[in-house]
Amino acid sequence: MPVQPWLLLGAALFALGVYGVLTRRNAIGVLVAIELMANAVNLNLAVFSRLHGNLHGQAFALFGLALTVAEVAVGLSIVILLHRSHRSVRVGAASELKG
Amino acid sequence: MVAFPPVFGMSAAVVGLATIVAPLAAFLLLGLLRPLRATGTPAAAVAIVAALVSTACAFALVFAGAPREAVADLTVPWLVSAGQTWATLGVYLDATSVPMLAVVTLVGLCVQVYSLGYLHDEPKESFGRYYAFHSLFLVAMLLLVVAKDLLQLFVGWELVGLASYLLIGFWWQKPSAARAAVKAFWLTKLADIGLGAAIVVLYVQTHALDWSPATVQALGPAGATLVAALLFVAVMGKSAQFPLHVWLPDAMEGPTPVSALLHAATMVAAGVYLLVRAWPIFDAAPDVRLAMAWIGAFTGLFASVVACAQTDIKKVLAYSTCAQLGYMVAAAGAGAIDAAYAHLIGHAAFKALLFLGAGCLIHAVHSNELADMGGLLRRLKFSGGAFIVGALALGLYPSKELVLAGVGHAGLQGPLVLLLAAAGLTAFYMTRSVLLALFGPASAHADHAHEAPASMLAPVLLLALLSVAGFALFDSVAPVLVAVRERPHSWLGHIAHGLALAGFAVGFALYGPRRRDALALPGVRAGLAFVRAAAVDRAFQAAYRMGLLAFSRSVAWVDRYLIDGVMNLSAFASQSGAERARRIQTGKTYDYLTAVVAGLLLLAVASVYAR
Amino acid sequence: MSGASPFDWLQTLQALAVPTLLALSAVVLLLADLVLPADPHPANTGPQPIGGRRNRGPLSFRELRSSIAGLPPPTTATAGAASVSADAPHAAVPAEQPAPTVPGSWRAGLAWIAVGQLLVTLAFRLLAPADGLAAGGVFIDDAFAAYLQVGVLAAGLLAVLGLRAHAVRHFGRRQVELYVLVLSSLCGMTLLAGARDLLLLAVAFELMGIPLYVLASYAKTETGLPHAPGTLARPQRAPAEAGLKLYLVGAVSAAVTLYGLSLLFGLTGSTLVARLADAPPSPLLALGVAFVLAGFGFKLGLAPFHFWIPDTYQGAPTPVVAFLSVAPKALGLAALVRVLADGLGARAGDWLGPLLGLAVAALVVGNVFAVPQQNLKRLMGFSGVAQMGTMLLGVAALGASLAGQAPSEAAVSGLASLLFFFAAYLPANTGVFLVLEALTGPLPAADPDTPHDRDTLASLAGLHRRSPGLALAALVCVLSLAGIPFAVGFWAKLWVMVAAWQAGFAWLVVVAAAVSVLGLFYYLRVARAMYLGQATETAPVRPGGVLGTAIALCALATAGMGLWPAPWVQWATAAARVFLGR
Amino acid sequence: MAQLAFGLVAAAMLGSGLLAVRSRNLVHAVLWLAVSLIATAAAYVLLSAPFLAAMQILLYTGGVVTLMLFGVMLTDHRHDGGAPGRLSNDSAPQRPWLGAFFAAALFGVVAAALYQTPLPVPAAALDASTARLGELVLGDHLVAFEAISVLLLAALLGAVALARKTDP
Repeated sequence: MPVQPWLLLGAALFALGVYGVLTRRNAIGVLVAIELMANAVNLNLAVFSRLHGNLHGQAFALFGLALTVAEVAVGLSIVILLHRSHRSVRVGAASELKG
Repeated sequence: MVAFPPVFGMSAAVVGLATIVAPLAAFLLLGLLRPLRATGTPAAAVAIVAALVSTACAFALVFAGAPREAVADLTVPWLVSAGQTWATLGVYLDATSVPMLAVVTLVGLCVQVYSLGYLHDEPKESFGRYYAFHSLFLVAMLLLVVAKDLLQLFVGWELVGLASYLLIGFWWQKPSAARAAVKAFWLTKLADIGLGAAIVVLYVQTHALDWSPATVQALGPAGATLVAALLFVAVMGKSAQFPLHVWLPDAMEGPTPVSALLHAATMVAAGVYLLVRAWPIFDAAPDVRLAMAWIGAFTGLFASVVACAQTDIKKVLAYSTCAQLGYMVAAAGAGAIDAAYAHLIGHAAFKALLFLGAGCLIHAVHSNELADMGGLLRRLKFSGGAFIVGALALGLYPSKELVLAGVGHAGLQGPLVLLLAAAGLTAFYMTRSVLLALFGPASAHADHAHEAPASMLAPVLLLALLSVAGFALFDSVAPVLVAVRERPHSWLGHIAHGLALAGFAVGFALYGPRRRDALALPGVRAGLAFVRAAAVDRAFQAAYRMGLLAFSRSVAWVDRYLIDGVMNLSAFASQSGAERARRIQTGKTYDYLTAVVAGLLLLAVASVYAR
Repeated sequence: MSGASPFDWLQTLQALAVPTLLALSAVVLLLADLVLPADPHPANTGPQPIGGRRNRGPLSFRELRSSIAGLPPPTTATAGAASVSADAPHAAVPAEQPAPTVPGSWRAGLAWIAVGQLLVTLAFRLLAPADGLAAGGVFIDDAFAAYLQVGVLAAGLLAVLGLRAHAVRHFGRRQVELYVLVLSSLCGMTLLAGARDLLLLAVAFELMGIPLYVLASYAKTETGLPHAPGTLARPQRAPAEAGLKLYLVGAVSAAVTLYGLSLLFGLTGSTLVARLADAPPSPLLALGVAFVLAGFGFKLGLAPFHFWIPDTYQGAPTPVVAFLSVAPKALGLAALVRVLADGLGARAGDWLGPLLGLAVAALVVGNVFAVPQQNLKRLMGFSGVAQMGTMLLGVAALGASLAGQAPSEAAVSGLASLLFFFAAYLPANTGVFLVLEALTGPLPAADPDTPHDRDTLASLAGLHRRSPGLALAALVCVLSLAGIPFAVGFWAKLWVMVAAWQAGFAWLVVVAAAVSVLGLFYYLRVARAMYLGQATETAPVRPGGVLGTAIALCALATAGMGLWPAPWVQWATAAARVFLGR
Repeated sequence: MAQLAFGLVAAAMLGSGLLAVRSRNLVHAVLWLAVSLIATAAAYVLLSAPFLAAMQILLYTGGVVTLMLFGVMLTDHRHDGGAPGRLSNDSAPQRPWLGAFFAAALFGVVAAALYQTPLPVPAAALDASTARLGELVLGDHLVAFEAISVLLLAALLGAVALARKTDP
């Protein structure tokens, strides 16, 4: 099976993530969308690994997984901090710094 | 290359370095040690001793008896790129830089000593600050003078601008002084863009930043014209050439010794010095030189006309400085660079004398206005006498003949006529100033006037002696300093003298104390009275009005739209354009994310489809 | 194993010595915090940890929940009592009193350990030869990497020195994390300096970025404010907002970057940057480059990816911003250059256009938006955007040369001018923020419900009367940033512009010079505020020895490099030559 | 067969992904994300990356999704308009057309570039034994592996430092 459909699937997943990032107003909701984007990247890498017949892509995807986990952990702690300081997890609640 | 003979048993370059290091040390001491700065007079003593060392070294170099071709080079690579040195830092002494060193240090020393008396009422702290700025100015000016290439010259040039900004604005509590300082800063800054651009063009074209014939060769005629034009823009700003001269009269808001230092002898001369220094570049750009001749000559006449109608003694001198700088620029434009340099050096001495003398008068009556003076000679014999010496020198100084001869020799009839007219006017307005300030009925202020302290009179005396000596020994001294072999005894000299004498006479006739006696003969009296009543006064008033109305339009335009425009651009920009634009920064993170995605989309489309 | 050279442990370790040292330093610092005895004065320094125990021990879920969420703990008697007792000392502190410090606490000494570690690493970096290749060529330790490593180590040193007083004052028990995070971010940066492998590039990029997310949101607690019984004191709002913005934009950009890297990988099947040169030109390649450019655009703060910058700068702790605003940007640009020049040099014609667009956008947006700013941190943020735009001129020169549109010498001078620009930018930018920290850092925390805006130009007014030294240091830095002739910033700008001019981008130089006039205006506004503004306060400002040293270092470095740029110029040129193999 | 499997997996990934970004209930959104991630794990199996699939389930579904659920629970949404103790509806998508436009445009550009770029059809088999993957990770990518351990340490430390009650 050619790789184009797989890559298109990855692109669609990435686009879904972009949609979520732009439309979600809850910080955790945005995190969910970012996860989708990261997932699309990993899918791409696995596909390319298959394409080239080497495992570098899979290794890359493994690292991508770990990166995402670390990122989410920090992201959630920031969301919790936001919740404590702003009594809210809405992204728009934190908009005092502007101009 | 001929080596410079040793001075004081040391290499000449080391002595040249000492001229800079001494004021630099003084500046650092005063700048960094606040307790020392706050002591006032001891702080001044530090600066003056440094200036004295500097002056001694400079004069030792002048009298070292070096042949004209001698060069002392103590430079180290400064900016190095691609294994090639394109700028150096250090001391470069030759027949061009050494006389200027002497002029700068001597005038600096005189002004510093003079300021001891002039500013003795200042608070101690600001007195110390004043001397720190003075030392900085000296460092900057000397750095400029001994530069081997354009970049170090630019360093000095900018530092000079900074120091002058600080000195003009010394009385920064005074709004007019603060404004004048800002104006001078902006205007010269604007002109400095020319110098910066010239450096860039020069580097891009030749990978070098000096003015050696090889560089000029590499530059080619078109490049030389461009670089020379850009450099000349900077010269116009620094040396107050029309229409960029507007900062100079305003800058008289600073303390009078500052005016003497900056606007008479040294800083404004930096522009002309650049002409002399980078002469090979200008020499290769005849078009630019033609423009220089016209602009210089026009400035000479224009500023002289305006000077005739000033009521403020410092403004008379300021416009007169403009005019004399015009002479120098015109001489350079005509190719008579030696005449320009000779006039630069001579003018430095007697204009400093005039300013310091005027400072004594101002000190005595606490006013700049000619109307508040009058009859001061009776009380201020010494200062008044010095002022008269300076005025005579300004009217008759021999280097002016060199300039006129140079311009005439180049066949520039138009500029020559303008400059000749300016020569007559110079004698006239100096006579006017002298008569109004020193003779005639004593004003109310003049009754309480008393002679300035010795610290002020000593430098005045020194400069007066130098002016007289320079006058008397011109033919033997000038060739030592600059490459002028002999004074041309041409008909031009006689015409210039004749015009100057006419100027003196007219001035004397119009403003003289005993004009009634002198004009006893009925015919002459009636004629002159008619001339005075109907023509001359009116003529000058008309000329002045023309100067102020016709030219002031352009001047005012430059002032209002260029200077104030730059200053007000800020307010405008912050209130309208940028203020509205900043609403984009909403503070909402999702808007920022939208921008990121939009940017990504734009980049992606551009990359894929616009390849 | 695809690496051409056999795996050599010793060689790898040697090449990776600097990042390894930094990682070890981080671990040692953590261990020191664990091993050293408890605070001598914990009782009077703030609230007791919940349940009266030290914070580091394992917590029950209930405690975790109450601790994390700031909610009243479940209504068991002990936990409730603990919570109330935890709040009691807060209420006792009068509102205007600065947050209590911990005198004699060994935690204040943690900074010195970090400083020592950084100095050792820096000394090592300066003394050790830079010519190693790690593990199949994924990392190269060459003059280029060494130059950047020295720069970021210096930045880290300044950051730690700048952070110390702030941390002691505001972050009592949470100090060690700060330094560990700075060290791990530095570890990522030093890796990034020599990474020649897309995978390592991605990991190092995140290793650099993730600690910064945390550092930017490091909020101090609003002590001394009345709050409802049963609730814990709130953290400051501004850092949370700053961190959130940085994080969300950063995480999205990281995903974008990774997507681009995945495409680049997919076209060659190798993670080595150098192998990118084998990829035939294709739309997918161009797309991958666009994604990578966009992702790096976030890190560099290029328009329109820059929106987080002013907000984050304003809200984050000032010493953190001092660090955040230079080193990551420099290394981000270095990594970008690595990908673009090392990997895609032959395809420079493709990425040059988008890059020029980014440069113009950054120059215009940064300069125009900086003009109306009243908050100094925001002003510095926008001006930083403009500075990055200027730096892109160097990359453009490099690209034009690689694409064959400009002489090969333009590549060297473009890259070298870029490296020199970093060196010039680093101390000046850091210095301004540290001066601001000295000025506003010791002030008590503001009301958490109002956005606090102390870092305005007005707060700088009359600084030269309150502290001439600080004002002079700030003046030196600001003049350099403005590019006043003979400050080092001027040389840097001049060189970058000359390089771009030589590469044939005269129009770009003209644009850059034109908008730089605005830069002159807003930077001089800072100087005017300090020297001509009327001070609303007259109390002298004393930054304290450590912060003062950091500020002095910044000012001296800026002034010194301005007076004597030649050694740095030569160093940067040498590094650029090594990078380009010429 | 492969096409059918691909179709199923793709449908599952995209469908659950869409629900994850559209769902009004945040807990549902996180759970739909989990479904999408598990579907991706299935995709990895199809792409002969079994180890990756296992890690996907362990790390993503086990780690990330759990973390997110913790996050939802630890942040109460009373102040965001929801009733006390209940999750708010504030996670409903806003400005959906803007998001849809950008998502569609981005997808369009990527898809267009994809179709203009010739890519070979992959060989039939890929030996993706865990041993070889481990060799690669601990060989060629050892440096990144070590770096990521520092990264995880820093992230953990940072997360705790932020989420922990801030004290002076």
